[in-house]
Formats: sequence, structure tokens, C-alpha cells
Amino acid sequence: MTGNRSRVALSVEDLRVHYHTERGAIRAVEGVSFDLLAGERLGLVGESGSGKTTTAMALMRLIRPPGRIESGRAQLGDLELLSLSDEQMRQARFAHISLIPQGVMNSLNPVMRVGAQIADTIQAHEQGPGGEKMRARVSDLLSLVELDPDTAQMYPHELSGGMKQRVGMAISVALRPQVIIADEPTSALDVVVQKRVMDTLFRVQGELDAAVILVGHDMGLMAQCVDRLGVMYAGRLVELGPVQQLLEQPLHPYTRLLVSSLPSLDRRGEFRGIPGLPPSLLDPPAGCPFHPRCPEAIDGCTTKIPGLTTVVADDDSARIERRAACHLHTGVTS
Amino acid sequence: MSASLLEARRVRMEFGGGLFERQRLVAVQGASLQLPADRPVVVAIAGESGSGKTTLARLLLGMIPPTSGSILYQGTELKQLDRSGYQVFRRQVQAVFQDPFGVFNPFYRVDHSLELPVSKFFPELTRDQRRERIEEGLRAVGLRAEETLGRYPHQLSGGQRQRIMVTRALLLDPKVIVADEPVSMVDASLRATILESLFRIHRERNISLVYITHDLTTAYQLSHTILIMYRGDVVEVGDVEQVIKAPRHPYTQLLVRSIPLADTKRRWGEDPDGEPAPSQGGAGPETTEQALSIANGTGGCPFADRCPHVMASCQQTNPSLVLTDPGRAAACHLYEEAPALSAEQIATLSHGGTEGT
Amino acid sequence: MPADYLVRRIAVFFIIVWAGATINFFMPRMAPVNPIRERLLQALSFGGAGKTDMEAVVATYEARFGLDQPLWKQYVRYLGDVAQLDFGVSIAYFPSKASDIILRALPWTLGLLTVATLIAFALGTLLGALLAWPKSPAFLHYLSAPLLALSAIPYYLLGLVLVFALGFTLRLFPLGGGFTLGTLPSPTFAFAMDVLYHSIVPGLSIVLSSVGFWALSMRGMMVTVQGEDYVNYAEARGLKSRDVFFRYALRNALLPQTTSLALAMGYVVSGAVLVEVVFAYPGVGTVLYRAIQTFDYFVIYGVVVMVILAIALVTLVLDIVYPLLDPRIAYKR
Amino acid sequence: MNRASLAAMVRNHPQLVAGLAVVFVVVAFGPVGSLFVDTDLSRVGSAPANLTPTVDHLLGTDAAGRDLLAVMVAGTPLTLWVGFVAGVVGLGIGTILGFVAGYFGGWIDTVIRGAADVLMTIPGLLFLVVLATSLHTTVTVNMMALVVASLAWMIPTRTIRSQVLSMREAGYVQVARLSGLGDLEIIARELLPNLLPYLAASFVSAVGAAVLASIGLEALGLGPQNEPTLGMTIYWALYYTSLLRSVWWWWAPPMVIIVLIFVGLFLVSMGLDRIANPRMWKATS
Repeated sequence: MTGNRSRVALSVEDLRVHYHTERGAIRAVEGVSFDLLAGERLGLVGESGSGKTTTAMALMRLIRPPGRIESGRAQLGDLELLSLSDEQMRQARFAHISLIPQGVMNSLNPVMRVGAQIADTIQAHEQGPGGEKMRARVSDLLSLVELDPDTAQMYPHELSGGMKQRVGMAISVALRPQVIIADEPTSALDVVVQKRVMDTLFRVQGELDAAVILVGHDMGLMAQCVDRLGVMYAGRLVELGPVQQLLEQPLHPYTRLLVSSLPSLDRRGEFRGIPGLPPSLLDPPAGCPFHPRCPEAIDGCTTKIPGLTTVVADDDSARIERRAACHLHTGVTS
Repeated sequence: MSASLLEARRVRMEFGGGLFERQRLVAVQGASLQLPADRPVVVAIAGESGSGKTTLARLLLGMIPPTSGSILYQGTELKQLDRSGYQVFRRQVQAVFQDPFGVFNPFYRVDHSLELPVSKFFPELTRDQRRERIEEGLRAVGLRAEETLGRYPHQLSGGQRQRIMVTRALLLDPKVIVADEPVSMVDASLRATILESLFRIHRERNISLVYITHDLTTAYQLSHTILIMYRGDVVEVGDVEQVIKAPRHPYTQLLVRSIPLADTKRRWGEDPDGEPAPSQGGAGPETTEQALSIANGTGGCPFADRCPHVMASCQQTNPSLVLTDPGRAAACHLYEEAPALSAEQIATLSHGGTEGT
Repeated sequence: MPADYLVRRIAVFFIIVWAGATINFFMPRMAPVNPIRERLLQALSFGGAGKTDMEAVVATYEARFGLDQPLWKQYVRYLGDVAQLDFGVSIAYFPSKASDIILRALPWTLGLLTVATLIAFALGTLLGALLAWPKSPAFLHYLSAPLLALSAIPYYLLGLVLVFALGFTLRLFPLGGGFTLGTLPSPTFAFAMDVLYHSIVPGLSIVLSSVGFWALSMRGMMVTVQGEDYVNYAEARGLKSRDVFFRYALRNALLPQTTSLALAMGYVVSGAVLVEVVFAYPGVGTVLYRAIQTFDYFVIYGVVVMVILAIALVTLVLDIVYPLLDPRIAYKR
Repeated sequence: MNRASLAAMVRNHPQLVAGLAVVFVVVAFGPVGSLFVDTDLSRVGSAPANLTPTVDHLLGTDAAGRDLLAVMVAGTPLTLWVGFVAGVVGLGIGTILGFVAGYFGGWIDTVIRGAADVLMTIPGLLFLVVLATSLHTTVTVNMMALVVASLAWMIPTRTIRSQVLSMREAGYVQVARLSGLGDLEIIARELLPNLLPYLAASFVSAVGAAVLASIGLEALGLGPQNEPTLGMTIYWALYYTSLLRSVWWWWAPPMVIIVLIFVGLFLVSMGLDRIANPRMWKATS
């Protein structure tokens, strides 16, 4: 696509993932749609069980039984990820869309040298780069994430958490994918290291011109890192918009409560928790899943599920479009 | 000097150094802190992993004995308490831990965690009285008995489980609750609720809190005073408002700048007041083991290898805490002219006492 | 490999041997009557010697072997003897030395056991790995039930059945022995084939009854490993499933399997001693059986020390090889 | 238990149910059999020697004139008894040592762990041979059980120690301490309940190992010479070369019962393992 509108890197439409248990289907992801723009950083926040990690895993087609992708489309360039054959999907992984999984620092094979694990990823997708050429490529990748090229000869247990995180990053960009999904990439790191690791990730992203989906629950990290933010609740995307506006003027009552519950360096001795509990995904309440906890619920909320609709639109750029799934915001303004 | 409720006096904790271990790790290096007896306070102990904050918490709880220095409860050293004195200490100094799942025995319903301490410390109560006490304790943290009792831990949310743990501590009529990272393993949306219940019992029941955390924003929200720890050392201590808003120690400055604030107007890496960072923290060690072995190896300031203001003297001697401002001290050679402090003065600073000013 | 690891491991080797030898020394001496003395008296009385004569002979014997010395002196002397593999003189085959009898039988046992155990280990591990692999052919899964049943049968009982079926009923294999009676051991091809022919059924009984154990534990390890993060991550990276299986899952599952190989050696020895009895195989097991029948204590104790020595050696070798397989291990204690 | 929950049990734990059924049949074989067979016929010389199976002697008689069916009926409970006693004693010792080593740690842990590790390397059967020959006097069934038990504690000690070691650091143990519980109360009220399925599985394995060891010793001729246990029956069958004389009714029946015992115990322990370690089994089958 050309023109004023931003180019879309990945378009997700009506994604549904259910886990089939003896007690019924757990609707982990229920109709999630969003566009990821080229080169942008999109955040996905939500509490545990809100479906953010399941969404990420579904895009990588890594949902395991009893989980199943029930429906949806995920258009990445010419590829529709959800309808590829298993072998095609294997080839697409990390070549077109890559993942820094949660806890990547503990996901490296303990008995293989780090360099071999980077090389593995490359060899799985390309014919025959070997020997000296491969070694040079691994070295370059390690330098790219600010690690010494000699790190290739080390075993994971010889590296610190932050270094292993960087190795995960090097693997995720090894094949220059268009989209990188990073699932809580810094949650196990100390704040000081966290900042350094995120700085590296975004520098590398810029050099590759890739788009990033950052999955997490730390609103502070999101505020500092992403361009647009999606808020998930009970398997649904309830709000999506530019991060600054979303934080300053949240549209959805859940987002509003979430933002006001955050600690800041302005208020002391004041706590605003969200009352109530997230709903069961096995037997969600009728209507809007948030209505039992919503202070602004109106009549329709108990019966009708609100769809994600555009609240603030701009013809020029999808980057400033704001969407919310709430009966309080049905009309489009601009 | 005012009477203290719970006090750590120059406590040092070393691990290892046994017959088969070559390396000793100094987890806490001569830390002093004090909770006053006359009024409830909230003291935060903040630092990254490996800073020694959890070890200090375990020392305060009497779960491990210090290598040197002493822990005192109501003026008496823990190891000198007699049986009944220890029972009083055990009941009155309680804890809430980080992992809200592991603290429940999976074999029992959650009731077990609540009934056990009550029947242990208040054997005179009848069944109904115990039940009443438990229900009242649950109400105090915003839980309803019918929604929580009789369930197994996995049937409750992380927030509910953590608040049950607060209830457990509450049931014993404690004077102090040591909360070791109580919200770091629960969802952001539930953190406020848990911190709120802690804060409420502090206000309503006059319970002092020791809040251990790596998160400066919640420390700021909850506490009156704060200790910043780095590799086993207390590097800065004092009133929370002063320490967070105008940190003196270069490490505290780095830490405050590293907070990702949920505020797009304040860029990450800037001081909260908008000043850009003088320089990034250098590539320091990233693991606990590395950090500790370095800290143990040299006699200099443990932060010297990452400090933007490093001087020759930093490599040679480890600075001790000096009074940089009224009510606040930092351990840094930048403030060499400031008056030195005794352990008692440091201890009173930790609860915002008047003697330090 | 760090030197201190090697030193530590060799120290463990000596501790094992020392402990085994010590148990061997003290146990008969803690019994209410000294069984060795009893046995000597008994043997001599068959010879028709009078009571006083017998006491005299026993006293001479005791003096010669130092049995009249204080216990600690005997013990020190005994440890010295063990170090030289000297266990005294056989009572039943007087004046043969116990160590000679054992050393003659040892190669038979070690040969049969090592080969059979390694075959069982290799087969079982491969099978177990394949059982845990979702893409392995379906017929393999039907194999698991009979394998499990076989692993529940002690070696020697399976040996009995095999002798009866293959030897006695079908007459495909010899009923027992290590080689055809009447031939002389010689380094010829014909003799080697004869030994091989005689070892097939005893070997088969060991392989068949232990292959299930290996398969089962390997399958368990593979199932555990396949849930590990590094396997999931390898798959997420788009690696071919064959590579994920062999380079990530199998490699890691093999580590604990190798550790238990050392331990299993000990159990195999125990069971195989009885296999030899069933097959009248000319190994240590048969020597032990005969020694028990004739109360030949010095041979019994000698066998025990020799076997412990052999096993301690095997575990030592495995532990030295292990750090080559697992890069993390050199750092652990 | 009503019919529906029994059906659910069979469906959810087929190995456990099948194993328990097999074990039950073997256990019941002795008492039920003695109602129909005169166990006095298991004594030496109570019948003509070397009879082939007939209506009077369904499994024939052996060279010493014992009715082999009576031997089976009398001997099966003896072998099970040896396994049971050795299992109880071995697991008992192992549990105590495992808890002491894992919970208290320090030098006592080093000693216990070292002793268990070294003894595990030494082949148990050979050790038992030394022990049994040293005892010298005529062995009884109970002595047999204790001899076997002397080597049945190492594996339970090791495994229970490592379980306790990991549980000791659990949050709920620290919480229990803050709730005023002493060490023994923590062991009894907090740790032990969680280990119950594990202890049950260990017990079954210990019984199996004890039966295996006792039969091995007996087959070498080191068992109770005057008792008709299954292992002694096999010993006599080997002693009189029954194999080469084609008298299958001598060695086959004890073997069938032994195999049934092992298969039964094996299935039970597999079933218990599935309960104790559900994660291990989830991925397949």
C-alpha cells in the first residue's frame, strides 16, 4: 500500500483460540483484530489470563493441544500465517516472524554452545551457509546485540541473565524478519539492565526496519517503549490507540481503572485498586466481560458484547486512530 | 535515645565459606536500621537482585542468625530471648512473602494457613471464636470468608492468595510485618489492592511495615523512609520524598532514572524532574554471583566500576554513610565533608527519627 | 576437566572399595560364632581328626592368617591383602588361592555382562526415545506392553524359560556352559564362535529383561525433556522436528540415562550372578554358587570384593566421561 | 464407593486398578487355597516323590515328596510376607533417614547421603550373600525379611531426602515456622502429607525389590531351607535339575506366581507414579 496511510506489516483479523478441557472450552482469545504497521512498536498489555501471550503464540502457530486456533486470519505480506501448511509455517518462523519468548534466558539448550544455537536457526531456513561464513555471520549477530563475538564459544550457564537475553535477541533477528514478537523480554531483569536491554532491542529493530509486538503487563515499560498500545481483557482487545493518548485519556473504563491503579512519583499513601475479579473464561458473563466490575455500566452492557470500534479516526494515518470495545463509545468522531 | 521495637545493629551476613566452598559471599555488610516503639512507621528496603535486601528481611524475621552484629526485639537481642520472649517475638514480627502460591501447602485448603497460627498462639479460643477472628481478619483486607475459605490455593487468584497471607499475619496481632516483595508476582491491576490493604492495616492497627522491594515507585507510595541497598551495602537512607526526588548517591540516581514511568512526558533515563542523565551507567556485572564476588574482592566502593563520578579514592576505600542533608545519609566519597554518623544515628534515620538532624 | 574433580572422583572410588571390603571383613566377625572357624572345624572333622588335633590345626591356621591377632591388626593386614587382591586360600579347592579361582572366572562374567548390558542400554534407550517421539511408527507403541511385562521378570527366571524353550525343547542352543565341553580354550576363530554360540541365550535373557527398564526410563526422560523450554524454543525457531528431537531433546534426555547406567551395572551384576547359575556359565556367579554350596568363605568374600572393584571402576570411568557430555557438570560438586 | 466412582477410577487409573487386582489375586491365593488344599502336604515326605500331575496331586510332587500345589499355597504367603516386612522396615528406615538428612542438613546429611551412595554402588545381592553366609545358622522367614530390609533403605533414603530438600525451602514451610510450628510439627503436618502418594509408590517399589532380592538369595541356597517359599522351591528345582528332566510342573508354577507378583506391583507403582507426578505422563498416552 502506498499513499498517506501507513503500510501494514501484519494484519490480524478475528483471531480465536480456545483450550478444550473436560469442563468445557476456555476462550483464551476471543475475536482479536488489529493491524501492525511497518516499523512500529505495538504493545499488548493485560493481566495474566487476558490472552496476550496466547495471541502471540497463535501468531507463531505454537498453540499446543488442548488449545486450538478456532478461526482468524493473520496476513503477513503475501503469507496468511494461519492457513500455511505445517512445513510452510516452519519455514516462516523466524524468517518472517520471530519470537523472543517469555523467559528466553532459560530457553537455551544447556548442552550446546551459544553460537551453535544461533547457527541452528539459520541453517534451518537457508541452504548451506557453513564453516567460516557461518562463523562470521554469528559473530556479526553477537556484535549487533553488543555481545563479544567470543560469546559464541560459551555455554548458556556461563552467561548472565542479561547476556542470555541478548543471545535470544540475536537469534530473533538472525534472519531479518519483518515482525518480532517480544513476550515480557525484561521481566526477569533488574531495572538498570532492563533499560539497557530494551535500548539494544529497539536499536536493532531500527536497523532491520522490523515491526515489534511487545507483550507485557508493565505499563511503565509500555509507556516508555511503544508507539501504540492494545489493552486486553478476558481474551478480547478492549482498547487500542497511541500510547500517550491512551494513558492520558483512556476510553475504556477498564483502561481508565488500570491506568489510575498505577503507582507514580506524584502520589503517596494513595492506592486505587480495581475492585472485583477477572471473569472465568470457561463461563464468561453475558454481554461485556467487564460489566460486573465496571463502575460505568449501562443497560446494554449486560446483554450485548461490544465490538472494537473506531472512536477517533484520521484518514491520513492509522497511527493516531483510537479504537475501543465499549458501549459508551459507539460513535465515530474525528 | 528512644526505645526501639525492632532493630538491626551493624548486622553482617556471610554465606558459604564452609569446608568445601572456597568463596564466601557477603550478602549484607554492616546494615543498621530501627523501627521505633512509640509510633508505627513504614520503612522500605529497596535494591536490585543480589543487593542483600531479602537477606536483611530474613535477619529481621529471625529466620537466620547474623554472622556478626545483632538483631534486637524490644531492646533484647534475639539470641538472648528466653522461650516465652521468643514466642512473643515470633508472634509479633510477621511476614508476607513474594510468591503467593508457594506459601500455601497444596495439601490443605487455604483455611489451614489461617487456623494453624491462631490455634498455635491463641489456644484458649473456642472453635467459633477462632472462626470469628479469621472472618474478621479477612474483612480487614477486603475479602469475604464465603468466597475464600474452604477452597484450595489454586482455586483463588494471586491477589486473593496474597491478601490471605496478609490476613494470616494480621491474625496474630503483630507489631511488625515484614513484606518481602509482596506484589512482584501478582498482576499490575491487583498490586494496588494488596498495597492498599497493607497500608490500611498500618494506619488502622498501628502496625509497622518493612517493605522490601525492587520497585521504587511502590516504595515511594507506601513508605515514610527508605534504605537503598547495593551489593550488601546500604548506600543511601532517609526520608523517601528526599531520596527519590533528589537522590544523592550516584547509584540511587541511576536507579531512579531507570524506572520506566507510565508517563509519556517523562523520558526513560531522565531524572524525574526532567534533567537528562549525566551519563549512562557503565556495563557493570549483571548477575548476583558476579556482583558479590567483585564486592568481596576489593576494598573500594562497590559501585566504583559503574559510577560516572568515580575518583581515585573510590578504588581504595569503601565510603561509610555520612549525613548529606538533614534526615538523610549517603555512602559516597562525593560527600566527604559531611559529618560521619554512628550506627545509632543511622538507625534513627531509617525511621525518620529526630536525632540525625 | 579440572584436576580437583578427578581427584575427588578417584577418592570416591577408593571409598567405595574400602567400604565394600570393610563390610566384608566385619560382618562374619560380628556373627555370634566365627563362621570361618566353624567351617574349618567342620572340614577337618570330615577328615577324621580328633578334637585336640583339630584345635591344633585350627590354631596353626589362625596363626598363619593372623586370626589370633587383635582385631585392628587383622583389619590392617586384611586391607593390605585386599590391595594385593589376596583373599586367602580356597577351602574347597585347597590349596588353590581364592584370587586365582576368581580371576579365571572374571573375564567370562565381565565379557557377558558388559556386552549384554551395553546392548540392552543402547537398544532400550533408542526404543524409549522413539516411544516418546510423536512421529515414530505406530507399531513401536504396541511393543511397549510386552517390554514392560518382560522387565517385570527377574533375569534368572527369564533365563530358565529361555533355556527350557530354546535349549531343551527346540534344541537350538546349548543348555549351558561357556563353551563345548571337551574343547580346550584357545585363541582360534572356531573357539571364539563356540563361546559366542554359548553366550547367546544367557545374553538374551539379560538383554530381554533389562531392555524394558531402559526403554521405560528413557521414555520418561524424553517426556520430561519435551516439556522443557529449550525444546519449545527450538521448535519456535523453525528447526526441523528431526533436529529438535535429536539435537535438543535426545541429547539432554541421555544425560540422566548415562548416570543410571553406572548404578544399573551393580544391579545387573546381582541378577547376572544367578543367570550364570542357571546356565552353568563358567563365570564369577557360578564360582560364587559353588562356594556357597561348600561354605568356601574366602572365595565368597573374594568374589564380593572383586565385583565391587569392577563396578567401582565402571562408575569411575562413566563419571570421568560424564563432564564431556554435560558442560555444566564440571562446575558442580 | 459406588458404581460410578469405581468406573471413573478404572477409567482414570487403569494401571493402578489392574495392578491392585493382580496383587489381590496373589495375596488371596494362599488363604483361599488353604481352604481346598491341605498345606501339611508341603512337608517333606508327605507324599510319594517325583509324581507327575494327577487328580490327587494337581501339580505333582517333588523329589523330596512334597505336593507342589500345597507348596505353592503355603509358600506364596511366605514370600509375600518377606517382601512386605522388608518393604515396611526398609521404607521406614529410609523415610526417617531421608527426612533427617534432607531437613536438618549439615554433617548428618553428609554422613547419611554418603553411606547410602556408597552402599548403592555395592551390588546388593552380593552384600546379602555375605550377610546370609555370616549368619550361618538356619535362616527363618523373618530373618530373611530383615536381611533383605538391611539393603532396602538406600533408595528410599535418597529419593525422600531429595524431595524433602526441595520442599524444605518451600514458602509454606517458612510460613509454618512464622506461625509458630516447631521442626517436628513442620515435618509431620506440612511435609509428610505431601509425600504420601510418593511414599506409597516407594513402598510398592521397596516390596518389589525385596521380593526380588529374597528370591535371588533363596535361589542361591541361602534361604530358609525348611520353608517352602517360592524362591526355595526354585532352588530345589534347580538343585534336582528339574529343567533337564522336563518336569515343568516343578519350576513353572512358582515362576508364574513370581511373575504375577512383579507385574502386579509394577502396574501399581506405575499407577501411583501417575498420581504423584502427573506432569510426566501428560504429554503421551
